[in-house]
Amino acid sequence: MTLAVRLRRHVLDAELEVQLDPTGPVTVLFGPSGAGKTTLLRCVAGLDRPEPGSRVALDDQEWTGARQYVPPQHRPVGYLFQEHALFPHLSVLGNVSYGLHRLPRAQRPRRAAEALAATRAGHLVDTPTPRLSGGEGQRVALARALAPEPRLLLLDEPLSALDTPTRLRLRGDLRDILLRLGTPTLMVTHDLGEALAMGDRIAVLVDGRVHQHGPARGVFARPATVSAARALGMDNLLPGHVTSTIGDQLEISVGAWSMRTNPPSGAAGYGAGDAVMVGVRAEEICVTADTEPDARVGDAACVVRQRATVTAVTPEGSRHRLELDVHGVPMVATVANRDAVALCAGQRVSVTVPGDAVHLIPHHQPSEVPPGG
Amino acid sequence: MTLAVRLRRHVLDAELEVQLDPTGPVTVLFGPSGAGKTTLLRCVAGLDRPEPGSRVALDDQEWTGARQYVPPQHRPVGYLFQEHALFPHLSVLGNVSYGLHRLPRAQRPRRAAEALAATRAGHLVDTPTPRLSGGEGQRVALARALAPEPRLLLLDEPLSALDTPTRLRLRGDLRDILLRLGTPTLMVTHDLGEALAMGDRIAVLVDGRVHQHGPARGVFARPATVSAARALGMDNLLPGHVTSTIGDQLEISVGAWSMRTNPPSGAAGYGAGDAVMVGVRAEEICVTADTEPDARVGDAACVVRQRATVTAVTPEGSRHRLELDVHGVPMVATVANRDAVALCAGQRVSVTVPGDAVHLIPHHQPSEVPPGG
Amino acid sequence: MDWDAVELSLRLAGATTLILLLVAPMLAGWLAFSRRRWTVVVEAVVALPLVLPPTVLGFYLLVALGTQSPVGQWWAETTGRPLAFTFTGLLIASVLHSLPFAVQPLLAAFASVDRRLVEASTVLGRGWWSTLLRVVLPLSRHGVVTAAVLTFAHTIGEFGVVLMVGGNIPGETRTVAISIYDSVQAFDYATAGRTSLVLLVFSLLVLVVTYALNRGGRPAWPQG
Amino acid sequence: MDWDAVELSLRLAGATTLILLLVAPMLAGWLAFSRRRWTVVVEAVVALPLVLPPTVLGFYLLVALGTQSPVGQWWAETTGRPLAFTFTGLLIASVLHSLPFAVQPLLAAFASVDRRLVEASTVLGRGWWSTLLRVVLPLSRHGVVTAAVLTFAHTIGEFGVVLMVGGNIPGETRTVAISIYDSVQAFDYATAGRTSLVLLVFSLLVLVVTYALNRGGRPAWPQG
Amino acid sequence: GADATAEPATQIHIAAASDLQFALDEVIRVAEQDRADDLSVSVTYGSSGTFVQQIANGAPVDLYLSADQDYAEQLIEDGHADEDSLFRYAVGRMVVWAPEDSPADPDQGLAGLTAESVDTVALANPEHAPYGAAAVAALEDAGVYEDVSDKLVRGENIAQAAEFVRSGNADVGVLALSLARAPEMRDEGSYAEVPLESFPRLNQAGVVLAEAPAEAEELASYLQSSDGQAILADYGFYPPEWDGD
Ligand SMILES: Nc1ncnc2c1ncn2[C@@H]1O[C@H](COP(=O)(O)OP(=O)(O)OP(=O)(O)O)[C@@H](O)[C@H]1O
Ligand SMILES: Nc1ncnc2c1ncn2[C@@H]1O[C@H](COP(=O)(O)OP(=O)(O)OP(=O)(O)O)[C@@H](O)[C@H]1O
Ligand code: MOO
Ligand SMILES: [Mg+2]
Ligand SMILES: [Mg+2]
Repeated sequence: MTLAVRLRRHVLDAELEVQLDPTGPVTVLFGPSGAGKTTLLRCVAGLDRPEPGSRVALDDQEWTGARQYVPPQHRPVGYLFQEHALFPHLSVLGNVSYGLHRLPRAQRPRRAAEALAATRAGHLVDTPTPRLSGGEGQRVALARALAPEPRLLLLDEPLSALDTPTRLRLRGDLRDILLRLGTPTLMVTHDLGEALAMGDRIAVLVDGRVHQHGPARGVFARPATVSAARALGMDNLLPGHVTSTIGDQLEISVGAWSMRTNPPSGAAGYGAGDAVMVGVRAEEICVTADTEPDARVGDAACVVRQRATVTAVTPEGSRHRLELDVHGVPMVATVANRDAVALCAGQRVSVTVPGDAVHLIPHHQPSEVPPGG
Repeated sequence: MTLAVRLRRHVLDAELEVQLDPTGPVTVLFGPSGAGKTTLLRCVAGLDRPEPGSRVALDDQEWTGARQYVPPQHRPVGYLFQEHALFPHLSVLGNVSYGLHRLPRAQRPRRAAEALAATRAGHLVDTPTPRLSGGEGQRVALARALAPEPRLLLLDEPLSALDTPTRLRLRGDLRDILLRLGTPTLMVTHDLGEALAMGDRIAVLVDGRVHQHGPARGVFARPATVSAARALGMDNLLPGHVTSTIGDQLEISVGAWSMRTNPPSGAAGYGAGDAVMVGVRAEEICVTADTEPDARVGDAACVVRQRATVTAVTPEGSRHRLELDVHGVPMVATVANRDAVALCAGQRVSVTVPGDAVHLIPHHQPSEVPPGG
Repeated sequence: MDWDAVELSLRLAGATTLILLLVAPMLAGWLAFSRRRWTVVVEAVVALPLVLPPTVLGFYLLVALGTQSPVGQWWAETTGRPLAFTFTGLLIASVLHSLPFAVQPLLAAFASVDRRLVEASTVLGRGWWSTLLRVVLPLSRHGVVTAAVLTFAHTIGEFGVVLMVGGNIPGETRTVAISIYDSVQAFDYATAGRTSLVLLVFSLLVLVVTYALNRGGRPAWPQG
Repeated sequence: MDWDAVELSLRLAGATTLILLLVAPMLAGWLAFSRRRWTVVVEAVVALPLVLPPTVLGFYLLVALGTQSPVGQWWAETTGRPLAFTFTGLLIASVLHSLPFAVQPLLAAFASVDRRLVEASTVLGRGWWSTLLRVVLPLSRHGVVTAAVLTFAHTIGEFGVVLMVGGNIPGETRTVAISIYDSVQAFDYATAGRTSLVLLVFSLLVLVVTYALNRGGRPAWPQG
Repeated sequence: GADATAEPATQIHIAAASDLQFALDEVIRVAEQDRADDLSVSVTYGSSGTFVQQIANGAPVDLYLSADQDYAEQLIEDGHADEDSLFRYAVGRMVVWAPEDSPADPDQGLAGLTAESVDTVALANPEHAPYGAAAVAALEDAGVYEDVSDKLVRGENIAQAAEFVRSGNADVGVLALSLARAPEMRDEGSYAEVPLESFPRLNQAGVVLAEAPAEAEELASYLQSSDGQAILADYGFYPPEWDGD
C-alpha cells in the first residue's frame, strides 16, 4: 500500500510517499517540537484542510485532491490524539466501542475488551473516564484508535505519558499488534529509542519539511542534513572544512585540530575548501582516564585521539553524560555508569573517536534542505 | 525548608517529608502511570481536598490540617499541569503574566519575557495560544509556573512533550534556574534519565504508597522494594532464594542456576530459605559472542557467567536491547550499537553478571511495602 | 382559585417543552455545525420570535390561523374547528414563540463543547448527526436543562399571544397568566394573590429540584 | 406608525440589557462557583420570574410600586412622581422579569468552562472574583451574547407586565408591543402590520450582526 | 399650531372605554380644530374596569370615560376625583354582529346564537368590561346563556371582542353599536340591536380626576356640548338623558 502525501498548511510544506507493506507497516514521523507533525497527521485524517494543491491518497483512493475532499468520517483511519480527547461522558468501554458502529452489535464488547487488553488497559474498564490518570488515558485512547481496525493508523505520541517499564512493554505489544494486523501506521514520537524500536521507516520532519525518509536504521545512521542529524540525536555536530583530499581520504579541520577520514561515499563529492559538518554520536566516543598523547590516525579504528577536559558529569540512568572541552571544541560523550565513577568535572581525559563513528554532512549554511528532500 | 505531607485520597495513602534545601532543591516524584503522582501534587497545591487526617505543611505553615485549609490561591506554589491548561483566550504573554498580579505593573512584561526565554519559548510570544503545538504549549506552561517565582514549584511532567534535543537542553536550563532561584521543587517525571539528571532526591510512588525516598543516586542504585526496582527501570528482577550463607556471602539459586554474592549490608539480614529478588540492570550485563563455559564465580568482578540464547535484538538509539534466555530464565541486556552488529536472534552467547551489578531485595510476596516506608 | 387555569398552563408548557426538546437540538445542531454562510440568517430567523412582541406574533397568528386564511380554512375544514381559540392553536403559538428560548441555550452549549471531541468522533467514522446525538448533546447537558427550563417557564408565563389568540375560554385557553390578569382587573386581589402564591410555590419546587439534579456536573470552585 | 413606541421599547430594552450585563455575571458567578448547599435555593429564586406569568409579577409590582405601598409612597414623595406607570417603574419590572434570561445562559456557559483553567487561575494566586472576570467570563463569550440577546429580546417582547404596571401612556410606557395590540384592536391592521415589519427587519438585522460577530469562535464541523 | 417659542403644549391623558374607540377619536379631532391654543391629547382605550384599577394604583389619567357609571363612581368613592366632576355623556347600545360570510345570522338576535352552525361567540370579559357584563345579562334575559356558554370567547375589552369577530376567528359577537357603526366594520358585516331593556342600562359616565389641568374639564364639557353629542349620535350612542324613545 502507498500513502502519498503532498501538503502545505501553516509551517507545513511536505511531500511524502510512504510504502506501507504489512511486514513493515510502521513509519515514524520524527522531528522537533513545532515541526508540523501533528498538522501533518491532521491533514491526512481530514481534520485540517490543507492549502489547494495539496494531495493525500491511499493507493488509488484520493482523499484530498484538486477535485474532491473525503470528509474525515469516511476516511478509514484510526487517530490517536496527542491530547487523548477521550469522551468524558462515556465509560472506558463506551469510548473504545465508539468507533465500532459498523460491527454487529454482539461483537462490539469483545472487540473493545480485546483492544483494551492489547494496550494493557483492561483493568481500567470500570474507572470513570474523567478520573483516568495521564498515562491511563493514553492507553484507553490507543485502544479506541485500534479497536475499529482501521486501514491506516495515525498515532500522535502514543506512549509519551507512560512510565518507562510500561512504555517498554507497550512498545513491544503495539509493534506485535501492528505486525499481526498489518495495519499501515504513521506514528509521531519524540523518543528516538521508540522510533527505532517501533519504526520500520523514519521520516524526519523539521520546520515543516521532510528532511529525510527511509528505512529506520539507515536514517538513524546517516542523517542527510544538519537539522535531521540534530533531531536524530547526533549530539556532536562539529563544523569543519575539508583542507585537502588524499586519494580516497579527506583531511578535515575542526576547530584547533584536524582529522583524516573516509567519506561515506568516496571523496568524490567533496573538494578542498568545502564546508562539512562532522557528526559523532555521544555514545560512540571512547573516553579514557589515561592521557595518551594526541594523535591523528587515518585507519578505520581510530580517526582521532585528543586530550580533553571534562566540564560536567550528569547521570542519566543507564549511562552518564559527559560534557567535554576538546581543545576548545565542546563535545558530549556518554559512558557506562561503571566507568563514570572515576570521572569528575575538571579531570583531564583522552577522547577517541572511532573511524566508523564519524558521519559527514555537507554543510550548505543558509538553506539546508537537500535537493529533492 | 521542609515540606511535610501526609495524604489519603483515592489510591493515595502517602507520607512524605521532603527537606528542600536551596542547593539541592529538586525532589522527583517517580512512579508508574496511575500511581497517584498527580493526585499528590494536586493535594499539595490545594486543588484536591484529601481525606480528613491528611496534612500538608511547608515549614511551620500548615496548608492542609485538622483545623485549617488554605485555599489554593493563597498557597505560594507554582503548578505545571500535566495537560498544560493554558488559557486559550489569552496571548502567550498574557498567560505567563497571569500570575504576576502582585508585581508592580511595569515589571511584569520583563519578568514574563525572562521566564519565556528561560524555557526556550521566547520565539512563541506572538503565536496565538490555541495554535501552540504540544511541546510549545508545555514550554509556555512551564514559563507561566516559573514566572511568579513561587515558594514551592510543583511540576507535573514538565518536559514530556518535548523532543530529545530540546528536552536535554531544557533539563539543563531548568536545573540551572531552580538552583539559581533555590526554589524547592516537587517534579513528576516518567523518564529515569530526567529524574537522575534533575532530581536531588527521588521519591518512588507505587500504587499510592511511597516505597522509597532518598538521594537520587542512592535510590537509583538500591531500590528498596520490588515495585520500586521495577519502576526504577531495573530490567532484570529474578526471583530466587537463599540456599546457604557462607560467611559474609550468600549462595542464591535463580531458576536452573545459582550464584554466590555479597549482600549490600552483610549477610546478617538473610538466612537460608529466604526468598529474595535479584535485580540487575540491563546495561550492567556483559554479553560476549564467545561461548566460555558456564561458571559461578564468587569474587566481586564476576558473580556468574552463563551461556544464553539471544531471543530478540531491538535497536533503541544509543544502545541495542537484547532479550536473552539464560538457562530458562528470561533476561534483558543492552549492548553498544557497535557490539550489536554481530548479534542476531537465535545466537548463542555468553552472559556475565558483574558482582557490583547485583542488587538483592528481600521478597515478601503479598504486601511489599517496607516497614516505615 | 382557578385550578383549571393552572392545570391548563402546565399542560401547555409541558407539551411545548416536549415538542421543542425534540425539534430544537436538531435545529441547533445544524446551525452550530454547518459551515454555510447563510446559516447566520437562519439563526436570526429562528431567534426572531424572541424580539417580536407576543402581540406581533399573536397578530400574525390571528391572521394566519383565522378562517379567512388558507391555513385556517384548511384546518377548520379538516378538523371541523377553527385553530384560533383552541388548545392546539395555543400550542402552535407557544412552540413558535418559545423556539428561540430552546435553541439559544443549546447553541451556546454546543459552541463550548471541546472541538477535539467532535473531531475524535468524526475520525471514528461518525457523521454529524451521530456526533450530535452521542457527543455534543450529552456534553451540553447544562444547555439542555437551561433550554427546557426556559421553554417551560416562558410558556407558563406567556401572556400576550394567549391574550390575542386564546379568547379566554376556561379549561381550553384561559391560562393561569390570563386568569390572574382577570382577577386583578376585577379587583379580586385575594384570588390573584392566592393563584400567584400556588404558582410561586410550585415553580420554586420544580426549579429547586431541577437545579439540585443538574448541579452534579457543575464545576464547583476549587476547594477554597 | 408609532415611532414613539418603537423608540421607547428600544430604550427600555437597551437599559435593561445594560443593567443585567453588569448584575447577572456576578450573580451567576456566585451561583456557579459557590459550594454552599443553599445556593440551589437562591438559584431557584433567581429563576422564579421565569415561571411566574408576567401578570403575577405585574400584580406584585403593582402592589409594591403603587401609591398604596410604602415603597411607592416613599418614591412618590421623594421624586414627586409615582413609580408605577413611569419609565423607571417599567425598567425595574423589566430588570426583574429578565433576570433569569440573563442568568440562566451565563450559568450554563460557566458550567462548561474547562475546570482545569479555573484551577490554573487559582493556583496562580487569583481569587474567585478575579478568576471570574479574567478566565470564566471571557471563555463564556457565547453565553454572554446569548444572555444579552435573550434579555434584549425578552424586554422588547414584554407585554404582560407592561400592560399591568405600564398603563399604556404614549411616550412613557406605551411600548411597541402595546402599541401593536392597540392598533389591532382599532382594526388598524395596516399600522399593526407596518410596525411589526419595522420591528421585524430591525430585529433581524441586529440578530444577523450579533450572530455573525459571535460566529468567530464557533466550532464549525470538521472539514466535511 | 404654535411656534417653537410657545410654551410646551398641555398634556391631557384620557383613559376611555374601548367602545369609544372611533367616536372619541373624532370628537377630539374636531375639538382640537376648534381650539386656538395647542393641546396634546392622548387616549388609551381599554376595558373600563382595568382603568379603575390602574388609576387606583396611581396611573396618571386626567379624564376617565367609562362605559358604566358604577366604575366612575368608584373612583370618586376612593377619593381620586371630586363628586361634582362626574358627568354622563351617553347611553351605550349593544348589537349582535356577524361578518358577511359567517354561519351565524345576526338578524335572529341573541336567540340565533344557539344555532348549531355557530361555534364561537365573542364578547367582552364580563369581569371588568361593562359591555361584557351587559352581554351576559342580555343572554340570561333571553334564556340562552346556558346554551351558548360553551361558545363564548372573551375579549379583554369590547374592542378586542369586536376584533375577534371581524378577523373571522369568531363567528359572531355581542358588541357595542358604536363599533359596528365604525367605518372599519360597517361594510364588513351586518348586525341587529339587542333590545335596550334586556340588560342593565349602560349609563356611560366620566370623571375629571383630581389635579387634572383645566383643559380636561373643557374636553369633558365639549363632549357634553351639542357638537360632541352630535358626533356620538353618529356612532349610535343615545344621549345620556335618553328615556326609551
Ligand atoms: N492555525 C495555525 N496558523 C498558523 N500556525 C499554526 C496554526 N496551528 C499551528 N500552527 C503552528 O504550526 C507549528 C506546527 O504545529 P504542530 O502541532 O504540527 O507541531 P508538532 O510537530 O506536532 O509539535 P509537538 O511535537 O510540539 O506537538 C507550530 O509552531 C504551531 O504554532
Ligand atoms: N475521583 C477519583 N476517585 C477515585 N479514583 C480516582 C479519582 N481520580 C483519580 N483516581 C485514580 O487515582 C489513580 C491515580 O491517578 P493520578 O492521576 O494521580 O496518577 P498519576 O500517578 O499521575 O499517573 P500518570 O503518570 O499516568 O499521570 C488513577 O488510577 C485514577 O484512576
Ligand atoms: O369598558 Mo368596555 O368598552 O365594555 O371594554
Ligand atoms: Mg504535536
Ligand atoms: Mg499524572
